[in-house]
Amino acid sequence: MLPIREGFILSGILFTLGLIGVLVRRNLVFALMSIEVMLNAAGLAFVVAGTRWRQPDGQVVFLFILAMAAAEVSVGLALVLELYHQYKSLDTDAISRMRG
Amino acid sequence: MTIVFYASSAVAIVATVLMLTRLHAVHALLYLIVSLLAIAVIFYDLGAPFVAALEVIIYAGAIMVLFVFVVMLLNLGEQASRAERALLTPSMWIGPSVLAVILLAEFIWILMRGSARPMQAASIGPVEVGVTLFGSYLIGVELASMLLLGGLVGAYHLGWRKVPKTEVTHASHS
Amino acid sequence: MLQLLWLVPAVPFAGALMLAIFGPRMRSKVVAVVGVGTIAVSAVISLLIAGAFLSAPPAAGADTQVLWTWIDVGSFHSAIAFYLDALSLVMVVVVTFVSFLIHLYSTEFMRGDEGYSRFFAYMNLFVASMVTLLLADNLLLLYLGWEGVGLCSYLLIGFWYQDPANGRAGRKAFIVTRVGDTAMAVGLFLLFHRLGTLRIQDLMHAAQSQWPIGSPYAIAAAALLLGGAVGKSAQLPLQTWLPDAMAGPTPTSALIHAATMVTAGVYLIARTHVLFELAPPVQLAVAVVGTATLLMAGFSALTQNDIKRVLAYSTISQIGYMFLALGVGAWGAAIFHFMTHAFFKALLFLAAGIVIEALHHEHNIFRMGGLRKELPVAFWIFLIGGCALAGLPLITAGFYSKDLILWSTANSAAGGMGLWAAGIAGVVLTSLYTFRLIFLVFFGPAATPVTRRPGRAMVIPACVLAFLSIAGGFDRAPFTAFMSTALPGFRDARGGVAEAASSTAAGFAFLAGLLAAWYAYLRNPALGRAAGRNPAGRLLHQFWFSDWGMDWLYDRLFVRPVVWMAAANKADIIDSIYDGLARMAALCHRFLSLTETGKLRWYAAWIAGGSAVVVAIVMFL
Amino acid sequence: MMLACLILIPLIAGALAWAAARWSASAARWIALLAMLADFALALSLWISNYHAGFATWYAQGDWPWITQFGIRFHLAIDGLSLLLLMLTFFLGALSVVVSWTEITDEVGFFHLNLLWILTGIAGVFLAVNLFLFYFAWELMLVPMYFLIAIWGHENRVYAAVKFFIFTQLSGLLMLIAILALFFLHHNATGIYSFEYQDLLGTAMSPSAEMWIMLGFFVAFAVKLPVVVLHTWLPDAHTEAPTAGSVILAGLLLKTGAYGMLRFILPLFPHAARAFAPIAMALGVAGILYGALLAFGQTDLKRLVAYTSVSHLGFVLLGIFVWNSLALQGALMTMICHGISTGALFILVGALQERIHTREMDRMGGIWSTAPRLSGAALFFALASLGLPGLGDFVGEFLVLLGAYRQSIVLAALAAIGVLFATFYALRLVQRAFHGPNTHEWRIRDLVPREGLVIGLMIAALLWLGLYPRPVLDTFRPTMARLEQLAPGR
Repeated sequence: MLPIREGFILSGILFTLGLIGVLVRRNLVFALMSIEVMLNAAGLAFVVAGTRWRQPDGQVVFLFILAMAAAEVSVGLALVLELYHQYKSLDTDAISRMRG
Repeated sequence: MTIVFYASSAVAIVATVLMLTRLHAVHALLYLIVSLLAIAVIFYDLGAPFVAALEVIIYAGAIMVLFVFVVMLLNLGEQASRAERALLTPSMWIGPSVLAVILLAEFIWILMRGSARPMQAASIGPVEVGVTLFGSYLIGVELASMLLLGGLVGAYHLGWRKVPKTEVTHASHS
Repeated sequence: MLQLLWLVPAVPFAGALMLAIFGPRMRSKVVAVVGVGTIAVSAVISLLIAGAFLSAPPAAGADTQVLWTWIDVGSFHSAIAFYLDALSLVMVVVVTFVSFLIHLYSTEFMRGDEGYSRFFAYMNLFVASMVTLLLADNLLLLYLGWEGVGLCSYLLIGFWYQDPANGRAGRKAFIVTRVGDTAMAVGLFLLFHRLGTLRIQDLMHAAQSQWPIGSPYAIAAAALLLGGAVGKSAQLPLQTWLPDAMAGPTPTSALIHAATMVTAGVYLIARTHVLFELAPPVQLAVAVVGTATLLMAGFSALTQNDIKRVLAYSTISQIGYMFLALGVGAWGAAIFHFMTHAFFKALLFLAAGIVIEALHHEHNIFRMGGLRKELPVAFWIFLIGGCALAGLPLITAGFYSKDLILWSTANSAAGGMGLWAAGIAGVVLTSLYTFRLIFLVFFGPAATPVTRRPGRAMVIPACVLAFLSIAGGFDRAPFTAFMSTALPGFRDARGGVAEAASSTAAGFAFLAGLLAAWYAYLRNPALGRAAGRNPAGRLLHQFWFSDWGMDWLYDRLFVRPVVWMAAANKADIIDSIYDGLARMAALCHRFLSLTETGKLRWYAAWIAGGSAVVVAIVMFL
Repeated sequence: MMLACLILIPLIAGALAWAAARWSASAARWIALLAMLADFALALSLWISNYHAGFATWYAQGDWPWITQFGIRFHLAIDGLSLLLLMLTFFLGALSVVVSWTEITDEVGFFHLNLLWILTGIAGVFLAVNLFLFYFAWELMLVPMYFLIAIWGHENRVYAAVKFFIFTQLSGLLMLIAILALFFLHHNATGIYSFEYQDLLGTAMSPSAEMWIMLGFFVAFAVKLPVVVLHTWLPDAHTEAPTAGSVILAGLLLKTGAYGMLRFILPLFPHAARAFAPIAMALGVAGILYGALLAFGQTDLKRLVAYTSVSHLGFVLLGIFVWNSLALQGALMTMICHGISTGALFILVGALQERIHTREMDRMGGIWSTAPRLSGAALFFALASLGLPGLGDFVGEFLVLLGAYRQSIVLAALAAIGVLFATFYALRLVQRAFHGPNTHEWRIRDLVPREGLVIGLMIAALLWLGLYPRPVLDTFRPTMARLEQLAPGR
C-alpha cells in the first residue's frame, strides 16, 4: 500500500521549508541549498505522481530536474565565488546594486 | 512499508528544518545530505529504485561535494556564523513563514479534496525509465544535455576569469 | 428677350469676380466703370425683359429658364433655374434699378477709400445674390441667394475692418439672420420630406392639393419659413441686428439694409403665400409680428440720436407694415409698399450720406442743425424722402402704398380694427420721428461746419429717387392688376366711403405727428429736455433707446453662455479623461518600478505571494 | 495593372526621392511632385474613360496571389467611391508637396519618403478589397505619419505624434481582431480560408457576434474619423504637424475612416449597423456641436481649424448612418469638400505661420491690410467651412441634413444648429486673425505665385463642386444606391 497523498504532502512540506529558507536566509550559499531542497521536493512530487499513474514519466522528469539542478548549482556556486571575491560578503541585501 | 515511509518522511523534514536553522554552512550541508538520503529511501519505497540510486549518487554525492568545495574555498569562519546569527531574528522569520504556511495549507487543502486511495506497490525499474527517456523524451534529453553544457561553460567562464586575478592579489598581499 | 434672363445675375457676378481677382491692380476709374457698368447692364436687361414681359406675357403669366441641373440625388432634384413672373419681375426691376443708382452714388461716396475695388466687388456680388434670390425657381437656389446676400451684408457692414466694432456689427448681422435661416432650412427639409420637391411652383400646387387649411404640416412649414423671414427682414424677435448694421458705408445701408435685402423676408412670404394661406394661425402671427414690430421700432426711432440708426428703425418699422399687409393677405399691397419704400428709403439714406459726408462723418443729429441753407439739395431730397416715409397725403408714393395697407387691413377678415388702429398709431409715430429728424438736422442753429459738398454722381441718383418717391405711387391700378397675375390672393377692393375714411384718418395721423414734432423740436425744444430729466422719462428713453432691452436680453441669454462655455472648455474636457489615463499609467509605472529593489528575497517573496494568490483563485473558482 | 501602378508609383518615387536628396533637395521635391501628378493623371484618365459607361461595379481590378493558403491576395479594385477619393488623395498629395517646397528644409529626402509612403498607404486603403491587404495598408499609413509629425512638427511634436500613434494603433488592433474573427467565422461557415471582401460579404453569424465584430471595425474607423470622445488625438496631431502633414491628416487620413465605414461596416454588418445607427447618429450630431463649440473657444489658429474637422466629420458620420441615398451622397460630398476646404485652411495657416512664426490669434489681427490675397482666400475657405451655399461644403451638408430629416427630425434640427455654430467659429477666425486693427504692425509678404496657384486651384475646385457637383454625385451614385439597398428594414 503506497501512501500517495502523504507523499504529495511531504513534497509540499519540503517545498515550503525550502521556500522559507530562500526567504529568510540572506546568505547566498544557504539560499542555494534551499533551492536545492525545493527542486528536490518538486522532483519527489513527480515521482509520487509517476507511481500513482504507474508511468515512468515521473521519473524521467525527475531526471531532468536533476540535470537542471546540477547545471544550476555549478553556475550558481561559480557566481557565489565570484561575488565573494568582489564584495567579501554573501549577504544578498548587502550586495544588491539595483535601485528601484 | 508505510512505517518506513513515515519514518523517512520525519527524518527528511527534521533534517531540513535543522539545515535551515544552522549558522555554519558545513553543518547545514550535512543536514541537507541527511534529508536527501531520507528522500532516496522514500523513492525506493515508492517503487522507484533507479531514481533512488540517482538521488544518492548525484544529489547527495556529486552536487553536495560541489557545495563542500565551495564552502571550503569561501572559508567562512566564526565571524560568518556570528553575522548569520544576527540576521536570524524572529522578525525575519515570521513573515516568510506565514506566507509559506499559507501556501502549504493551500496545497494540502487541494490534495485533501481529491480521493487519493492508497495503492499497491508496482515497481518501475530502470529499463522502463530508460526506454521512455530515450523514446518519447529524446528531445528533452538533448535539451538537458545542452543545459548541462551551458552550465559547464558558464561555470568555467566564471571561474577562469577570476583565477589569475586572485593569484595576483594573493601575491601582492603576501 | 426672356432668354437673357440669366444675364441679370450673371453679369454682376462676373463683375464681382473680375473685381475680386484683378481689382487691386485696377485704377479706380476702371473699378468704377466695371462696378457700375455691370449693374447698369443688368438693370437695362431687366428693363428690357420687363418690356418684353409686359408686351407679350408668357403663357400662364410666368416663364422658367433652366440653366443646368444642380443637385440630382435619389429623389432630390434641384436645378439652377430662374422663374419669372410678375412678382419677381417687379422685384428684380426695382432691385437692379435702385442698385444701379446707389452704385453710381458710391463711385463718389467711396472715392479715395483704400478698399475701393473690394467695395464694388462686394456690392456686385450682393446684386448677383439678390437677383438670384428673387429669380430662384426652387427654394434651394433661393436659399443660395438668401445666404449670399447675408454674406455680402456681413462683408459690407464690416467693410472698414480696422475697427473691431464694425466687425462685431457684421458678425451680429450674419449670425442673427442665420438663426432665422436655420429655421428656414429645417422648413425646407420638412417641405421636401412631405411634398417631395423644392420647386416653388410645384410645392405650392402640391401643398394646395395635399394639405387642408390648418394642416399641422402647413403650419409648421409656414412657421419655419417665417423664422427665416423675420431674421432677414429684421422683425421681432430678430430685429436687433439691423440698427448695428449701420456701421457699414452709407450706400450699403441704403442698398442692402433699407431698399433690398431686408425685404427678402417679405418676398419669401409673398412667394410662398399659398403655404401661409393654408396656415391661418401663422398668417395671423405674421400680421401681429408686423404690427408689434412697427410700433416698437417706431418708439425706438424716437429716441435715437444717430441719423442712420433713426433711419434703420424706420426701416424696421416700414417692413413691419409690409408684414402686416402680408398677414392680412394683401400680398400686392406689401409688394407695392416694398417698391415705394425702396425708393424713398434709399433716397433718405443717400441724403443722409450726403449730410454725413458734408459734416466730416458726424452721425449725431444733436450736433447737426441749420443745414437747410448750407445743403439745400440735401434738404429738399431729404424732405421729399421724409414726407414719403411719413406719408404726406395725396402727394407722396409712401402715402398711397401705406394707405393701401391700412385699408386692406381694415377690410380683411384676419385683420380688423385693432390692427388698423395700431397701423394708424404707427403713422403718427413715423411722422413724429421723421420730422424730429428733419427739424433737428436741417432747422435750428448750425452746429458743425460743412466741409464737403456733394458732387454730381451723388446728387443725380438722389434726384431720380426723389422723383420716384413722389411719382411712384400715383396710379396703383395697373400695378395691382399686374400683381394679381402672380398673387391671385390679392384683391384690390375699392371701398368708396370706408376707404376714404381710412385715408383721411391716415392723413390726420400724419398731421398729428408733424405738429407734435414741430412743437417739441422747433417751437418749444425745452419740452423734450424736460421729459429727458424726468426719471420716468429717462428710464423710458433708455428703454427705447436700447431697443426695448432686447440686445441686453439676448446677450445674457445666448451670447454669454455660449462664449463662456467655449472659453471654459477650451482645453477639451474629454481630453482630460485620456490625460487621466495616461497619468494613471505613469503612476502605475512609478509604483511598479518601486518594487524593483534588487533585493533577491523580496522577489522570491513576491513570487511566493503571487503563487499563493493564484492557487487561491484556482481553488475557489 | 493600372491600379498597381497607382500604388507603386508613390512607393518607388518615395525611395527615389530619398536617394535623390543626397545630391539635391529640389530633385527630391520634383520627383515627389511628378509622381503625384502622374498618379493624378492616371486616376483622372480612369475617371474620364469610364465616365460615360457609368460606375456600376468594380470596373477595374488587379489580383495577384500573396499567401494563398490563407486566402490573402494582393487584390485591388476600384469603383466610383474609391476613384474619387483616390483623385482627392493625389490632388491633395501634389498640393502638399508644393506647399512644403520652402517650409521643409531639413532631411528633405526622408520627408518626401514619408509623405509619399503615407499616400501609398492611403491609396492602398482606398483600393484594397482583401481585408488583410486593407489592414496592411491601414497600418502603413501610420508609421510615416508618426515620423512626419515627430520630426518636422512644431513645439510639442513628440507628444502629439505619440498620442496619434497610440490612438490609431490601438484602434487598429481592435480592427485586426475583428477581421480575424470575421475570417474564422467565415471559415467555420464555409470551410474556406479567405480574406477576400467579396467572399466575406454575407458571412453567416449570430447577431451578437455581428455586433461585436462591427464594433471592432467601428472603433478603428471612429478614431480616424474622428468621432467625438475618440477625437482628442486630432487637435494635437493637426496642430503640431507640418503643413503638409496637416493637409494630409485632415484631407485624407480622416476620410479613410469614413471610407472604411462605407466600404466595410455597412455592407458586412448591415443588421448590426442598423441597430447601432441611432447611437452613431447621436454621436455624429454631438460631434458637430461639440467640435464647433470647441473650435469657437480656441485661440490657436491651427487648433481652431482642427476642431472644425471634428465638427464637419460629424456630418459625415451622421450621413453614413442615416443610410439613405441622400445622406450617403451628402456624406461623400462633405468628405471631398472638407478635404479641400480644410486642407486649404491649413495651407493658409501654414503660410501665415511661416511668415509671422506664431499661430496664436492674439498675436495676429489686421493681416488683411498687409496680405489681402492671403486674407481673402482665408475668408473664402472660412465661408466654405460655415456652409455657404454655392460652395461645395454646403451641398454635402445640405444633403446630409435632408436625408437625416427622414430618420429623425430632432437630430436634423440639432445638426442644422451645428451649421449655425459653424458661423461662430468661422467668423471669429476671420475677425481675430485677418480683420481688426493691425496692432502688431505686421508687414508680411502676400501669397507668392506658387501658393497662389495652389489656393487658386482649391478655390476653383470648391466653386465647381458647389455649383456643378453632378459629375461627382453621378460617380458616387451606383455605389451609394447599392449601399442603400443593403439597408435592412427599408
